[in-house]
Amino acid sequence: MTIGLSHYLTVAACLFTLGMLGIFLNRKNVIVILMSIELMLLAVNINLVAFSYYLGDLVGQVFALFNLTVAAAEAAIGLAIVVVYFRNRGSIAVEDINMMKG
Amino acid sequence: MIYSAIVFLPAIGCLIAGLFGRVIGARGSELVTTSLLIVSCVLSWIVFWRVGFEHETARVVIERWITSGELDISWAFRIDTLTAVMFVVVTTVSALVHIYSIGYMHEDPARPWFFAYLSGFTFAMLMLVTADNLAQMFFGWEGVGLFSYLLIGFWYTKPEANAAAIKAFVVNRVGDFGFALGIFGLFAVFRTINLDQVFDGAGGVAGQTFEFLGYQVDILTTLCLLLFMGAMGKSAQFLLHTWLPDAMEGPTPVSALIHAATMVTAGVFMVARLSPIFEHAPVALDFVILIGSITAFFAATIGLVQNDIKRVIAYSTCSQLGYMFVACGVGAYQAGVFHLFTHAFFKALLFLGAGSVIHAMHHEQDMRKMGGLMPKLQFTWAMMLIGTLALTGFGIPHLAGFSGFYSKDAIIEASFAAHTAGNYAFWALVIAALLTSIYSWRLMFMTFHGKTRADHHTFDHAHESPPIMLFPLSVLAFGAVVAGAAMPFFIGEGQHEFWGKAIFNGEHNHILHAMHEIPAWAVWSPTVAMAAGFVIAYIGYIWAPSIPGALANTFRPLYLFLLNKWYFDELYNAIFVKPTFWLGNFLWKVGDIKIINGLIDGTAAGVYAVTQRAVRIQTGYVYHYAFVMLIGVALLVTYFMFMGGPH
Amino acid sequence: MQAFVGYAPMLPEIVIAIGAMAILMLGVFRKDVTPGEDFGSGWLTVMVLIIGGALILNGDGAREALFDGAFISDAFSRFSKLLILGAAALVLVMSLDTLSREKLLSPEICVLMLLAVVGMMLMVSAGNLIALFLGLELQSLALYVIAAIDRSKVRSSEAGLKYFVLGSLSSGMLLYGASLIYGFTGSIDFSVIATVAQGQPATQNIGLIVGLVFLMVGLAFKISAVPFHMWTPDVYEGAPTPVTAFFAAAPKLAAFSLLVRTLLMGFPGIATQWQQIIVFLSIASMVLGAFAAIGQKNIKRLMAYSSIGHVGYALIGLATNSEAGTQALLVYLAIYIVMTIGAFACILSMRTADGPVEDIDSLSGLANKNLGMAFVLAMIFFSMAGIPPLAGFFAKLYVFGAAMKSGLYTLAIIGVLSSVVGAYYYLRVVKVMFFDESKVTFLPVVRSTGVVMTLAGAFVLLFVVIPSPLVDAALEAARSLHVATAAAAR
Amino acid sequence: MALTAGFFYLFAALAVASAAMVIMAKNPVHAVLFLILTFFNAAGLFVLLGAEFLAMLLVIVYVGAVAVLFLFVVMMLDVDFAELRAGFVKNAPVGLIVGGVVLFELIALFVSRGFGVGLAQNPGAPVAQMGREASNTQALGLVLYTKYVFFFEVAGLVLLVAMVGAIVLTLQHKANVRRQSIAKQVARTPATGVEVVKVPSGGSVIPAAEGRS
Amino acid sequence: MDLASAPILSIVMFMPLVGALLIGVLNAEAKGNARWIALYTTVITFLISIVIWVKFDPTTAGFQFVEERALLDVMKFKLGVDGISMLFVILTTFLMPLVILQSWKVIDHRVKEYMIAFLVLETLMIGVFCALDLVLFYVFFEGGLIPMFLIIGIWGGANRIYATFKFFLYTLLGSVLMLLGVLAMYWHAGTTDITTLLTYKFPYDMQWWLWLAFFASFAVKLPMWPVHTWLPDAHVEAPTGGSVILAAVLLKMGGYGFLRFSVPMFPLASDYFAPMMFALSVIAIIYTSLVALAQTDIKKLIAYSSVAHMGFVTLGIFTFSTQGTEGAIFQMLSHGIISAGLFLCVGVIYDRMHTREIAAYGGLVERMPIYAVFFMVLTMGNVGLPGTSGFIGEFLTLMAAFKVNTWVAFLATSGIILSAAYALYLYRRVIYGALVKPALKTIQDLSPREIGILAPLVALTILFGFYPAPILDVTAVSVKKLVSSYEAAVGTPAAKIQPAVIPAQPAPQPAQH
Repeated sequence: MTIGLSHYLTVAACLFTLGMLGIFLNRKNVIVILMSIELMLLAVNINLVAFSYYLGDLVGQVFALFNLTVAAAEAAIGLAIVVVYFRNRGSIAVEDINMMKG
Repeated sequence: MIYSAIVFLPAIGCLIAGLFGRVIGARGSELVTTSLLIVSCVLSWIVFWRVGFEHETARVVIERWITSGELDISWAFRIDTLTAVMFVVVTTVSALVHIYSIGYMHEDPARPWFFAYLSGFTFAMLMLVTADNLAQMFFGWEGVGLFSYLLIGFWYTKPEANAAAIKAFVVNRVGDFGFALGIFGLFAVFRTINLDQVFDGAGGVAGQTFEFLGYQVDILTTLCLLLFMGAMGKSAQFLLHTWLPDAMEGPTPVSALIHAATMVTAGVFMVARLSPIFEHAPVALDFVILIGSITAFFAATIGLVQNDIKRVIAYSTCSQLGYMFVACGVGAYQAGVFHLFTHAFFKALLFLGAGSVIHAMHHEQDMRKMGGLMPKLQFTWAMMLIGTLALTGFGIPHLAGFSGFYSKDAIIEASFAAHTAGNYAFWALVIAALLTSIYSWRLMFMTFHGKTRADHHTFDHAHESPPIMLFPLSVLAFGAVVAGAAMPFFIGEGQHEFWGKAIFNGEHNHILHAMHEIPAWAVWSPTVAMAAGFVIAYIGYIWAPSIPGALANTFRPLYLFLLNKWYFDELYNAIFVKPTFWLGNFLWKVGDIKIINGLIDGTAAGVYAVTQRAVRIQTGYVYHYAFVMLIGVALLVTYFMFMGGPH
Repeated sequence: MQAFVGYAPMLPEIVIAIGAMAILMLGVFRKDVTPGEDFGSGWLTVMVLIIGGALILNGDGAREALFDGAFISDAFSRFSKLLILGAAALVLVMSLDTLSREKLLSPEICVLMLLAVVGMMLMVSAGNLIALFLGLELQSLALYVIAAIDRSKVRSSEAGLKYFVLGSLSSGMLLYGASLIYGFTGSIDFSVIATVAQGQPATQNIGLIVGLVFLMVGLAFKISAVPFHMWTPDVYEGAPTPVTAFFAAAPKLAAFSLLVRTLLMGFPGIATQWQQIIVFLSIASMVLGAFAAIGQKNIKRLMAYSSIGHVGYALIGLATNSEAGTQALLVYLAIYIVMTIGAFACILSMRTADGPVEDIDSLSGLANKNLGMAFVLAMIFFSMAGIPPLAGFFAKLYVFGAAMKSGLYTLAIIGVLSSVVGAYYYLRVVKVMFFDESKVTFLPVVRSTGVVMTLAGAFVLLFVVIPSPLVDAALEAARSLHVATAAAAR
Repeated sequence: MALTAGFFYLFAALAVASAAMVIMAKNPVHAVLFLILTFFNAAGLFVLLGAEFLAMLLVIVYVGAVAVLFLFVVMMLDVDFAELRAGFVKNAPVGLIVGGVVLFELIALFVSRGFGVGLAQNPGAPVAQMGREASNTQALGLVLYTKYVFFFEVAGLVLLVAMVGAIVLTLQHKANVRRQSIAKQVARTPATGVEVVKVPSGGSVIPAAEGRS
Repeated sequence: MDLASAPILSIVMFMPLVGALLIGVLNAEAKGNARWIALYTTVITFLISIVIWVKFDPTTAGFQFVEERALLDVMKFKLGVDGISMLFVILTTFLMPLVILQSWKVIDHRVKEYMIAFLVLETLMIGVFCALDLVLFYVFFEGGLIPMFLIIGIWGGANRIYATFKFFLYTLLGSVLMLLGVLAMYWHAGTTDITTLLTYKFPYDMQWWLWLAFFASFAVKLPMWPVHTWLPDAHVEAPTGGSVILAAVLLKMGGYGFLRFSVPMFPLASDYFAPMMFALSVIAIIYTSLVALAQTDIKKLIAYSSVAHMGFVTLGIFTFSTQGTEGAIFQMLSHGIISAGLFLCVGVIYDRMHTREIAAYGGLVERMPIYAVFFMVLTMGNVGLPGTSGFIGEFLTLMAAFKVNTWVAFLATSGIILSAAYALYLYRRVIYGALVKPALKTIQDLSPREIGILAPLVALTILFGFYPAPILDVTAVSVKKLVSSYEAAVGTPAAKIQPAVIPAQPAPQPAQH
C-alpha cells in the first residue's frame, strides 16, 4: 500500500494524543508536561509539512518554521518560569503547585 | 337648607368638640354639642310636620361624590316621610342622651371626646337615613359602626370594653360584607345605585335570573338577601347578634342612643327604605320573617336569665328588632317602622333608667346585687315602670294602651294575617311577648323590689340622679306613653297619605288591611301573654323568690344554655375566631415562612451548594485544569463528529 | 520614504515596537538605576501608548489589507486597538505607584507590556492563521513572563507557571486546529478559507469543523471562557495586582477581537456549527461565573470569576452572528473594560500600612473611611450587575437585545437569570463596604490611581447621558467587519 | 516506493514509541532523551515529505538547543525522581478514554472523510510547484524574506520577548556580590564617604532598629 | 423662560438630583445643611409639580407635557404624563418633603448620604411615572433599587442584610425578564416609544409571552402573592422614611406597570390571564389579611396589609372596566397616602421606644391623644371605612369585580371583614388598654414637626374620602380610552352581567384566539 496523507496525519494524531495522555498521566514533574506539549507541537508540524507536501504548497512549511521558532521561545520562557518557581518553592512536582484554588 | 342643618349641625358639634375640646373645655363641649343637637331636634320635628302632614318631599344634592364611568354618586338627601320619622327618632333620642350624658358622665375627664363621638354618631346616623343612594347609606352604615366602636370602647382601659368594641365592629362588618355585595350586585344589574333609578328598574327585572357564585339565581331575591345580611348585622339579628350584649360595656347613654333607638334599627330602616325591591323578592321576605321571628323568640329566652341589667335590656332590644323584621317580612313595613318609632322612646327610656340605677349604684350592673331600690329611686322607678309597661305592650285591645301596645300588637296581628307556615311567626311572637313580659317584670322586681342584695355601703349611698338626667327620662316617658297615638298615621287609615311614596307595597300586598281582620283570639293573645308574664314574674320574684333558683337547678342544662346565650359566643369562637387566628398564624409560619421563604432560602442555599461544587473543580492542580480543557475539547469534537456533522 | 507609505496602517504597531526597544536600550544603558527607582520608563511607556493611540486616531479607519491580507486595518481594528491602548495606558497609569512600591517597575516589564500590546494589536488585525498565531504568541509569551514577574513571591511564579503550562497547551490545540484548517482548505487566509468552506457541502466540511473546534479552544482559553477558564482565578489571584488589572482588560479584548474576526471572516459558511460552540461557551461561562464567584473571599479571585461571567455575556453577542451582535459585543467589552479598570483601581488602593490586602472582608465599612472610593466601587459593582442607569446595564441591554433579535431566547433567559445570581456577589461587596463595621484603615488613595478611579466611576455613572458615541463607534466597527464578510461570501 | 513506505513505517513507529516512552519514562532525563529520539524520527518523516530544511532545523534547533535546554533544566533542578510514576494509574482510565476517543475520531476523520478541494490532486513536493528547480531551503529562503517578511519580523519580536523574559525571570542580582561602579566612585565626596556616628556608652555602632538578622 | 414651554417634567424630575449634587459638594460636617437643602429641594419640587396638576388638561386622553430627546436607537429620552401617571408624580413629590422632615432628628449618622439617596430615589421614581420610552422606563424602574438597597442596608434594622438582599435580588429577578420582553418588543415593533407601542398590535403568541415577562416584574414589585415575602422583610428592616417610600410609591410601580403596559399593549393576553390575576388577587387579599392578623410586629402587620390592599389594585385593573381601573388607581394613590401615614405613625413610636413589637405598647392614648386620633383616622382608612380615601378604591374595584365574576367579588369582599379585624386589633393593642408598661409612662405626644408631617396625610385621607373628584376626574378620560381600546382589541366587554337585561341566549363567548 502506498503511503498517503492519512498515514502522516495518523502519526501526527498519535503523537498529539500521546501528548494529551502525558498530561493526564503525569503528576510529578511539570517538565514532563512541557515535554508533552512539545510532542503536541511536533504533531502539528508533521501535520503542516504533510499537508504542505500533499497540497504542493509551501505555506505549510513556512507555518511549521514559525512554529518551531515560537516553540523554542516558548520553551525558553517556560523553563525560565519553572526555574523561578523551583527557586521559590523548592519543588516542581505538579501536586505542589496548588497554593491557589477554589 | 333646613335638611342640611339637621344633618350637619351634629357634625359641626362633633368637630368642635373633637378638635377644640381642649380649648373650650369639657363644659364648653357639652354645651356646644348638646345645644346644636337640640336645634337639630327642633328642626327635625318641623320637618316631620312638613313632610308627614304637608307632604313635602325633596331631594337635596350637596356635592358630587364618586363619579366613575356610568357610576355617578352624589352626597344627597332624600327627604320623605321615612326620613322624617327617622329624623325625629334620631335627633330626639340623641338630644336627650346628650342632656342625660352631661349628668351621667360628669366625672369622666374625656368628656369632650364623648360628646364629640355622640354628635358624630348622630351625624352618621342622619346621613344613613337621608341617603339617596346606597353608597351614602353605606357611608352612614359604616359611620355609625365606627362611632359605635369608639363609644363602646370609650373606657379603653377596660379590656372587655375593647374586646366588645372590636367585636361590634367586626361582626357588623360581616353583615356589611353582604350589604356591600348587595350594592355591587345592584350596580351590576342596574348600572346605578341611586335609589330612584334602582326602584324604577326593580319591577323590570323581577323574576329574572343571573349567575351568582356559579348558580343561576333570581336576581332580586339574591340581592335582597345580601342586603338583608347587612341589616342582620346592624340590627343584631339571629346569627349576627352576638355583638349587641357585649356592647353593653360602653357607657349607658351610648346604649340608649345606639343600641336601643337608632343604630340597631338601621336594618329595619333599610328594609323599609328598600321596600320597592324587597316587594319583588318574596323569598327574601320569607327569610326576613324567619330570621325576625327566631330572633324575637331566641333573644327573649336569653333575656330571661341574664343578671346584668343592661344585658337584659339589650336582649330585649334584640328581640324587639326581631318583631320589626317580622313586620317588614310580612309586608307591613309601616308597622315595623311604627314599632321602631315607639320602641325608640321606651327602650331609650329603659336604658337611661337603667343608667340612672347604675349611676346610683356606683356602676354596679348586676341585678343580683340590687333589689329594694324603689324607695331610694322613686322617680327612676316610675320612669322604668312606664318603660316596662310600654315594652310589654300594656293596654287593652280596642281601647287604649301604652305606645308599645299599639305597635307590637299590630305586628303580631300582621304576622297572623300573613299566614306563615303553621303560623310559626305568630306563635313565636306571642311566646316572645310572654317572655318579654316575664323578663321585663323580673328586671323591675329584681331591681326595685324585695329586699336589697346590695352591700350596705352602696345601698346607703344610693341616691336619685340629678335633674339633668331625670329630665330626659321624663321626656322619653311621655313619648313612651303617647307615641301610640300616631298609630292612625303610621298604620291606620291615614297611612297612604302619611307615607306617600316613601314605602312601597306591592299590588298584591294587602297586609295592612288583612291585619285588621283577624280573629279576636289572635288579637287578644298578646295581651294575655303580657298579663301571664307579669303573673309569672310576680310569683317568681316577689311571692316566692326561691322558685327561679329551684327551676334553674332542676333544668340546669336548659338554664345554662340560656345563661350562656345558646353558646353562640363559644360556638363562634370555636368555628370562626380561633380558626381564623390559627389559620393566620399557620399561613404566616408555614405558608410564608416555611414554604415560600423556605423555597426562596432553599434556592439560595441551593445556589450556594452549587457554588461549592463549582469551586471544587478548581482544585489548584494544573493537571486538573488541563483535564477540564481536554475533556472539553474531546466533548466538542465528539459532538461535531457525531451530531454536528450532517448539519 | 515612499516604500514605507504602504505600511502606514501598521504605523502604530511599528512605533510601539520601536518605543519598546528604545526603552529597553535606555534601561540597559542606565545600569546604575536599582530596581524600583526607575528613570521614568513607566511614564515613557504611557507616552508611547498615547502616541500609538494618536496615530490610530489619526487614521481614517478605511479598510486596508497589508502583506497579502495578513494584516488588516479597518474600523473594527481601529475600535479595538484604541480600546486596547487606552486600557493598557490607564492600567499602567494607575498602577505605576504600586509597581514601584513593590519594586516591580523596571524597563523590562514596560518593554514586555509594550510588546504584549503590539501582539494584541497584531491579533486584532490578523487576517490569516500565521498572523493570528504569531500575534497571539507574542502577546502570550509576554504575559506569561509578566504574570511571574514578582519572582520573590511563590504565588506570582505559581500563577506564571499555571498560565504558561495551560497557555502552551491551548496554543498546541490552536495550532493543531490551524494545521487541520490549512490542510482541509489549502489556505491560511481567512478570506480563502471562507470561500472554500462556502463552496463545499456540509459533510465535506467536517474536517474544517474539527479544526475550527481546536482553534476555538485555543481562543476560548485566551478569553477564559468555560471550560477553558481554569487558569483565570489562580492567575488573577497570584499575579501582582497591576498585572492582574492588565490581564483583565486589554488581552481579553484582543482575544475577543481575534475570535470575532476569525469566525466572521474565516468561517461564515459554517456559522451554524461555531454558533453552537459559542452558545455552549457562553452559557457555561455565564453560569459558572455567576455561581463560582459567590463563595469567594479574595477580591481578585472574585474579579476573575466575574470576568468569566462577563465573557459569557459578551459571547452572546458573537453567538448571534449578526451585525447587532458584534456591535453589542464591542459595546459590552468596552464598558466591561472600563468597569474592570475602575474596580482594579480600587483594589490597588486597598493597602494598609502593612502592605496591600486582598480579602473582601478588609473592605468592611469602607464607606465610613473613604466614601469616594466606596462609592466608585459600589457603582462599578452595581454596573457590573447590570443595574440601570449605570453603564453595565447598557452593555447587557445590547447583548440581550442582539440575542432577542436573533431569536436566541433560551440563551437570553439563561443570561438574565445568571445575571441575577451574579448580582448577589456584587451586592455582597457593596454590603461589606456600606453596611458592615469598619475593620481596616487603608492608606490614602494615590493621586494617579485616584484619577483613574474617578474617571471610571464617572464613565459608569454618566454613560447614560451621552451613550451614543461609543455605541455608534461600535456599530461602525461591527459594520466594517460584516461588510467585509458579506463581500467575501460573494 | 516500498523503500519510502519502509522508512515511513520505521520513523513513524519509532516516533510513536519513543513519544510513548517520553510520557512513561520513570526518569525525566530518560524522558528528555526519548523526546530527542522522537524529534529525530520526526525529522526523518520530514525528509520523506521533502522538507529537508525543516528536518535540519528540527535536528539542529530542537535537538541541539531546546531539548538540551530541557535536559539542562531537568538536571539543574535535580528533582527527586523516586516517585515519578506515583499516581500514574490514577488518572490513566480517564486519560485513556479521552485520548482514545480523540484519536479514534481524528483517525476516522482522516481515513473516512474526504479532504478539501486542493488536496490529493497534486501530491508532490511543494517546491516542484514553484515552477523552477530549487532546493527546499532555497525555496523557503525566497519567500521568507519577501512574502513572509511580516511574519519574520514578528517572530523576531517573539524571540525578543523570550530573551527579555527569560533574563528578567532568571537573572539574579546577588546582593552580596560587590561590583565596581565607576560612576559611583567618581561621584564620591567626603560627605558621602564618611559617616560620623556617636556611640553611646555601652551601645553599638549599629542602631538596634537596623540590626540584621 | 416662558412657563408654558418650559420642560416642566424634566425640571421636576431633575430638581432633586440637583439638590443631591448640592449636598454632595458640601463639606461633610454640615449635617444641618444637608437636611435643609434636601427639604428645600423637595418642597420646591413639590410646588413645581403642583403646576403640572394645575395645568393638566383632564379632557384629553393623550400624553401631555411631552418632551423628547434622542439618546440611543433603543432608548429615547421621552417624558410625558397622562391621567394615569400624572397623580403618581404628584404623590411622589408630595411625600418626599414629609419623608425628609421625618428623618430630621432621627437620622443622625451619614445624614448627607441619606438625603442624597432619597433625592436620587425621588428623581428615579418620578422618572418611572413620566417615562414614555420603554427602556427609559426600565432604567428608572430598576435604578430605584440602588438607592433603596443602600437606604435599607445602611439605615435599616438588625436583620437588614437579609432583607436588602431579598428585596434586591427578588425585584431584579422579576425585572430582568421584563427587560427581555422590552427588547423583544423593540425588535418586533421597531421602537421603544410607549405612545407608539400603545397602539401597536402584537400577535397573540407574542403578547402571551410578553405579558408573562412583564408580569414577572410587576408581580414582584407590587407585590402579589406568592412573591410577596420580600415586602414584610424589607418594610420591617427599612428606616421609617424607606418604609414610607417603599409602601407609598415603589409598590405602585407594579400596578402602574400593569396599567401602562400589560393591559393596553397586550390586551389579548391580559384577557387570557385575567382569571389567574383574579385568583392571585383574591388569594392575596384573604391570605395576607389572615397573616396580618397573626403578626406581632407593627410594621410587618402594616406591610402585610399593604399586600392585601394591592390585591384590590390588581383585581380592579383586570376587570378592564372604568370603575375597576379608576378604582385601582385610586386605591394606589390612597394607599400611598394611608400607608405612608401608618408607617410614619409607627416611626413616631419607634423613635421613642425603639421597638416595633406590638406587645411593648398599650394604652398610648392616655399619653398621646393627638397621635391616637391620627392613628385612628389612618387605621380607618386602612380598613376602608367610607369617608376615608381607602373606601373609594376598594368600593370601585369590588363593584367592578362583581360585574365580571361574582365569586371573585364574593371572596375579595371578605377582605373587608379581615381588614377590620387586623387593623382594629392592632389599634387596640397599641393605643387602647391600660397604660401599665413603665417605659411608656413618660412617652411624649407628637411634636409640632410630627404633627406637621402627619396632618397633611390625615387631612388628605379624609378629604379624598369625601371628595374624590380631583383624582377621579383627572383619570377619567385616560381610563376611558384604556378601557375602550381594550374592548376594541378583545371585542367584548369583560362584564358578564349586562345592565338590566338578562340575555335569553347564552352570553357571548370571549374572542376566539
